[in-house]
Amino acid sequence: MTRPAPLFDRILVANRGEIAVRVLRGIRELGTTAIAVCSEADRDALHVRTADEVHVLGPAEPSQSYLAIDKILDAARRSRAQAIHPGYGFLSENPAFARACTEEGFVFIGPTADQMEALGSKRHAKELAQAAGVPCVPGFDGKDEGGDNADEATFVREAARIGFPLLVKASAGGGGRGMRLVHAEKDFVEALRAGQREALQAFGDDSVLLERYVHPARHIEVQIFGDGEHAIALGERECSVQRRHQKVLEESPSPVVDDALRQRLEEAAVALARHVGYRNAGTVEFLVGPDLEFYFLEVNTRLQVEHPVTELVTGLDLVHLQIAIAAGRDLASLVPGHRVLRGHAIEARICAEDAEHGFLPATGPLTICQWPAGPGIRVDTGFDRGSAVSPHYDSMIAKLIVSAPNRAMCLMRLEQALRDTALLGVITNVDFLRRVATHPAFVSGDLRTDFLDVHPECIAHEPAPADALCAAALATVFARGGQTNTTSGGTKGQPSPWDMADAFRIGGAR
Amino acid sequence: MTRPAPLFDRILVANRGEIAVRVLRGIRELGTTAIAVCSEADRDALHVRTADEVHVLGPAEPSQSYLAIDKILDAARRSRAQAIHPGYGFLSENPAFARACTEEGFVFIGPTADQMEALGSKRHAKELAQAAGVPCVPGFDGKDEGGDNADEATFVREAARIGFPLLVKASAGGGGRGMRLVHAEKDFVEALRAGQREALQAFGDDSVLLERYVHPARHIEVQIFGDGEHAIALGERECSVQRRHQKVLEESPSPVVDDALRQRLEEAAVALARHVGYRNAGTVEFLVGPDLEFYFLEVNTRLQVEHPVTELVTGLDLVHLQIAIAAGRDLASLVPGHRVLRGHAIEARICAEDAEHGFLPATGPLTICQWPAGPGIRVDTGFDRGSAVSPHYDSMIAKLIVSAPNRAMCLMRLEQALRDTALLGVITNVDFLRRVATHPAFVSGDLRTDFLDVHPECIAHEPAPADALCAAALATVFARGGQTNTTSGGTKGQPSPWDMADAFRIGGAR
Amino acid sequence: MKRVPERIEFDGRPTRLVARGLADDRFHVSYDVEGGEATLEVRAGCLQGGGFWFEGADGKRHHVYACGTDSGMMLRIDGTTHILKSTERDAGDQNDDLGDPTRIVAPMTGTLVRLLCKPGDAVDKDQDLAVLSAMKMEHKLPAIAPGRVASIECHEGSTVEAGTVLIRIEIDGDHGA
Amino acid sequence: MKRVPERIEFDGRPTRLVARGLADDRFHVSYDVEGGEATLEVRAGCLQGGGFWFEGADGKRHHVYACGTDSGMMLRIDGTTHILKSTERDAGDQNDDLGDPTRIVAPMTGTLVRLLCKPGDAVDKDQDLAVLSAMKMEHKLPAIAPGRVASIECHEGSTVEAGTVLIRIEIDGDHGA
Repeated sequence: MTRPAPLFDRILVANRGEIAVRVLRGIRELGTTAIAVCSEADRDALHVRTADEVHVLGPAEPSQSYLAIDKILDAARRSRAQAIHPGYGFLSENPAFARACTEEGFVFIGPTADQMEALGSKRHAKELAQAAGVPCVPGFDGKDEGGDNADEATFVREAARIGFPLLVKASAGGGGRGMRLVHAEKDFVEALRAGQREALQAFGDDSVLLERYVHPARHIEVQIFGDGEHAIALGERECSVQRRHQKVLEESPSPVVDDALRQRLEEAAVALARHVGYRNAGTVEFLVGPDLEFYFLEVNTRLQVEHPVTELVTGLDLVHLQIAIAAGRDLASLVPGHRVLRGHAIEARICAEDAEHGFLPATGPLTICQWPAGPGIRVDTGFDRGSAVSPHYDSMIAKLIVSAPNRAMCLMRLEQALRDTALLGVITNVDFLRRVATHPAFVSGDLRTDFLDVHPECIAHEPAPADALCAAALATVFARGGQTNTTSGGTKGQPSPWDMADAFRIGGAR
Repeated sequence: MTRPAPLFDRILVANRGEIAVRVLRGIRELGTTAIAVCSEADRDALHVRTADEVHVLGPAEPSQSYLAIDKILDAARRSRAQAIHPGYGFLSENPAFARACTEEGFVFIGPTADQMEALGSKRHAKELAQAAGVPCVPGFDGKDEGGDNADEATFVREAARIGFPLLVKASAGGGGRGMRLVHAEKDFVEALRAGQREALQAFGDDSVLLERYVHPARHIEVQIFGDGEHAIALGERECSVQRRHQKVLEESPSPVVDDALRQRLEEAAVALARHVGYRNAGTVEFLVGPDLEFYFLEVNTRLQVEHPVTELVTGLDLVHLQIAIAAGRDLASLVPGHRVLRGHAIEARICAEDAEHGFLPATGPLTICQWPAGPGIRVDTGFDRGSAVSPHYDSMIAKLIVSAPNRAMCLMRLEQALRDTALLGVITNVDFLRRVATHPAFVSGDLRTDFLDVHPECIAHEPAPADALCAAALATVFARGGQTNTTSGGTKGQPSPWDMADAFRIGGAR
Repeated sequence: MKRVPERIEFDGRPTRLVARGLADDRFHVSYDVEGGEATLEVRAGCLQGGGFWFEGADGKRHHVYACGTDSGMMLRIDGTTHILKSTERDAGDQNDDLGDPTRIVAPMTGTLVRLLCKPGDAVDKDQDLAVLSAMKMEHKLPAIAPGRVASIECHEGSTVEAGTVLIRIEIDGDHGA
Repeated sequence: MKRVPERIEFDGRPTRLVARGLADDRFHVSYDVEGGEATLEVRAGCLQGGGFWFEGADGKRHHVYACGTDSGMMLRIDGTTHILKSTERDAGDQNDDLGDPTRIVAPMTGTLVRLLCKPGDAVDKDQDLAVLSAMKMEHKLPAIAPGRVASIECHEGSTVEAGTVLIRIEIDGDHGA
C-alpha cells in the first residue's frame, strides 16, 4: 500500500496572502502540483515561494491582476491546471468567474455560479432563507417594483418604516465593505450615498439594502458543507467583536451557544443549504439578539477568513474537504459519522493598522517579524521578515489561531501568544488584540457587535514602563540598522560591541 | 471576570532542549514566572531565551549541571521557585532528586519518590504489574536471593533458561540506553558486560535484567495520569519503529489497536496506576506480539518525549495537567467526562545523526534551520538557526508532530512537512524519517520493533537528481558564505550578483 | 532600514540614550531622567529574529525587539509595543506634518475620492475636509484646528503618496508661520 | 561559516560549477557533464531562511537550501539533502581520513571507553578496534581493511576530538605509506 492517487494533478490558487499560502500548502500535501498566480508587486511574496509553479498576472492593482478573470484563466490554461481555488475576497464570490472557470473546463472549487449568484445577492438570499423557514431581520431590499435600484425617496421612506438605528449594506458585499450604520434620520442620505459609492468601488455594483439594527447583537455564524445532495453543519463561530464592521476576534464555540441553541442554529443553516442544494463550503451568518433569538444575515459562498477555528474544534481540514467535494467525492465518505466538536479555538486577525487613530491602515516594511510557536498555536500568514504591507491590498498580516481544552485556557494561551508576536516596522493591532482578549467583558464572554463602543478603553495604548528606557538604550546597540543581529546568525552570542575599542560609545559626546 | 489566579507563582524547569522550551512556554501561559536553568554551554540556548529568569548551573558536562542536584536546588532557592518540573531524561526519574525537592519544600511535578523508586526498578515494576494482574514477559530480574546483583554465572544460567534471542536491560534505565539484544549464547557475556557498563555510566547503577525477546513485536504504550486516588488512561501510542532501541516515529492511535484492544490496554495500565496510587503523568509500556497479546514492559515515571501525539488526539495539554495535579487539583475536575480521542497524530524525532553510517551521532552548527508550518503541523525544538548540536547532550534537534483527521492524511502531511524541513550544516535524519514514513510497510501500518532490519532500504539515501547540479551551481551565488542571503533580509529580492561587473564569475578561469 | 535614534522623547522629555558593552554579557546603560542621569549595569544578549533580552538587578528578564522608523523607534518590551519619537535633528519631519494644523497631509498612500472644502472656506476643528480611499476603505481627513482653507494642493481622483500635503490651512489668529 | 565550494564531485566525476546573474531574476548556469559542458539559463530568487528557488524551462520550481561544510556542500533540493564533496585543493582533508584504512580516527568528539587491540595485533576488516562513548551511546570503531596495528595514539578514558587519529594500521601487502 502506498499513498492514494491524488484527486487532481494540478490546482491553481487565484489569490494572494495568507489564504493563498494556506491553500497552496494544503494542495502540496495531497501530492498535487500547487500553482500560484501573483501580481508584479508580489513576485517575492510568501505565497509565491510556497508554490510549485508561478504565473505573473500583471500590475499590482487588483483589477489588473487578482481580479482579471481573463488573465487568471490564461494562467490556468498555460499551467494545465485542472481546478481553481479562489480563496476568499477577490473573485471568490464572483459568479461570472465561477461560470467562466467551468465553461473553460476547469473545476471551480466552490459553489455553483448559480448558487453564488442567488446567495450573493442579499435580497435573493433573504428570500431563499425565508423560503427555507429561516428567520430574517426586517429590512428593505433596495429594489423598486421593476427590480431596479429604488430611488432615494423610496429609500428614505423605507428607512423611516424600519426605524433607526439601521444598516445600509452593499447587496453584493461581504466583510463589512460598503456597510454603514445610521443612528438618526438626518444622517441617512449621506450614509446611503457613501454606501452606494463604496459598493460600486468594491463590487462594481452600487446596489444597497437596508436592515433593522438588532441591538445589542452578537454575530454568530454556522459553517456549512454540501455536496449538492447532502449538507452538514460544523458548529458555530462567534465573531461579535468588530471594528469598522471587520471582525477582530473569532471563536468557536460561542460562549453563549449551548447544545440546544447550537442544534437550532445548525438546523437552520442546513435547511437553507439543502433548500439550494448547496455545494462545497459556505457560511450562514446570523444576528443573535440579547434574548438569543437569531436572524438570518447572509450567506458567504466561500471559505471564510476565520475557517481555522472550525478546523481546530472539529479536527477537520476544510481546504481538503473543499478539494475532495470539488473532485466529486460525497460528504458521507468524507465526514463519516457526526462531527466531533472538542475544545475551544480563537482567532485574532493581525492587521497593519493604528487602533488608537481610528484603525487607520498602515503600510511599510516588516523589519521584525517573529511569530509565537508551541502547542495549540497556529499562525496563518502571507508575510515574513522583510515583506512590505502594501497599499494595494488589505491590511491583514496574519491570523493567530490558538486552541485549548477550554475557553479560559484558550484566552491565557492567546494572551501569551500575542505577547510573543513581534512585528515591528509597521504599526499593527497586536497590542489592541491583547487588550480586547484580556478585557473582563471579553473574558466573561459578554460579546456584542458594538463591543468597542461600549469598551473603548481597549483602544487606548498602555504607557511605556520605566524599563523601556533601558531597553531603548540597549536597542541603540542591538538593533543598530535593524539588521545587524541577523547577520550575526540571528541568535547565537552577542553582537560585537565589546569587540570594539574600549571607547566604543553610541550615545555621542557627553 | 478576569483570568483565574495561577496555581503557582514561580516554577523552575530542571532541563534543557525542546522539553525545557515546551514546559517553560506552558508555564508562562499560566501566568506563572518560568525559571530556566542552564549549563555554561547553554547560555544562549533557546530554552534560556524562552524563560523569565535564568540560573547558570555549571560546566557543560551534565554531572556538573543538569544532573547536579545541589546546584539545581540552590537555583530553586535563589529564584524562590515553588515547584520544579524535571522534563524527561536527566533527573526526571531520579527518586533522590524528587525526594530532595520535597524535603527542601519544593513541589516536585511528577510522581512521588517512592513511586519512582518502585516503578523505576524494572524488577520491582514487574512485581507490581504482576500483582495488579498485568501480563509480563518471562525474564530474570538480575538479582540473587539476597537482592544483590547476581553473578555472571547466574546470568548465564538464567539466559539459557529464558532462551535466545533475549534482551539485557539496565534496571534503572529507559529510552533504550544500556539495552542489548543478544541473538546467541556465545555473545551473551560480552553484551552483559557492555550493558552493565552503560548502565553504570548512564544511571550510576550497573544493575541489569534479562527478558525474553517477543518477535516480531510492536511497542505500544499507554499514557496514564493519576492524582493519587484516581487514575485515567489517555489512549495509546505506537512507537514500534526504533533504531538502536531509540524511537524513530511514534503515533496515536496505533494502526493495529481497535476499540476492544484499546480498552484492554487502558484497563491494564489503569490497574497498575491504581495499584500504586500513581500521581501525575506516566507511561505504561507494552510489548505486543503478532497475536496482539500484550506484555508489560516498564513504566516511565515522567512525561515522555512523544507526549505531543497524545495531546493532539486528546486535545489536552499534558504539561498543564501535570502542573494542576502537582498543585493538588483532582483529576475529575481537570478531565471532566471521558477523554475524546479524535483524528491521528504522528511524531518524527529529528536527530543529528547519519542514518547511512550506523546512525552515528553528528555534531556541528545548524547553518540553515527552517521549519515547516501550517495547519496540523507542530514543531517542538530547542534549536534555531546558529545553534550548535554539541557532543555533551543527546542528538535530538526537534520533534515534528503532525495531526490530521485520519492516518492516510497524516502520513501525506508528514511527508510534505519533512520535505519542508531544511536543516543544514549538520547531518540529520530528516530524509531517513521521510523514507520510513513513506515506506509501503509503514504506510500499511505493518510496524515492528525490527522494522529497520526487515526494511533496510529505508536507510539508503536517494541519489542526487540531475537538477542538483544546477542547484549546486546557483548555491555558489546564493549561499556564498552561508549567511549572505540572511543579510539581504532573508527573503526579499535577490542577492546582488547582477550588481557586480558583467564579468562576475564564480567558477574561476576557464 | 532606518537607523535607531539615540535621542528620543520619553514621557514628554527629550532623553539621550547611551549603552556600551563591557565584558561577556554585561552592558553599561545610561539615560536622562527627572533631575539628572541614570546609569545602570545590566546583562543582555540576542533573541531569535533580531530581538534581545536584558536582565536588571532583580534577575527578571525582559524580552525586547526594536527597530528604527521614520519618526523614531518602535520598541517592543515584554509583549507591548511603544513608539518613541526621535528628537534628532533630521528625523520626524514627515511625522510632524500629521500634527501640523496648517497642513492636511495624506496619512497613507491612496486615492483622493472627494474634497469637502474649497479655498477660502472657514473650517472648524474636526471638520472633515477630504476623503481618501486606501486599502479598500474610505478615510475622512479632518481639520486639526479651526481656520480657513488657504489652498488645495490636489484634485479628486488623484493617487497621493503618504505624506503629501493635500490642503493648506491658515489657522485662526495665526497669520504668520 | 564554511565557503560553498565551486569544484565538487558529482556522480563520481569532478565538476566545476559556474553561475552568473544576468538581469532581473535570470541566471546563467554551467557545469561539466559527460562529454563536455552544459550551459543553461534559469530564473531564481530567495526563499525564507537562506534558501532559494530556481525554475528551468519547464516552469517547475525547485526549492533549494545549501551551505558549505568541512568537506564540501550540503544541498537540499525539493526536500532531499545531498552531500557534494569538494574537489578543491584545501578541502576534505579531515573527511578523507574516515576512509583511510591506515588510520582509525574518532568520527566524533567523545570519550575513548575501551581499546580492543594492542600494537602488533593482526586485525581483520570490520574487526572492532576501540569503543568510543559519545552523546550517551557507545560506538564501535572497526578496521577498514585487514592489517596489523602499527601504533596506538590514545589511551582509555581520554576525551578525543572528532578527527583525532586513534590507531595506526599497517595494511597487509602495503608496507609503504
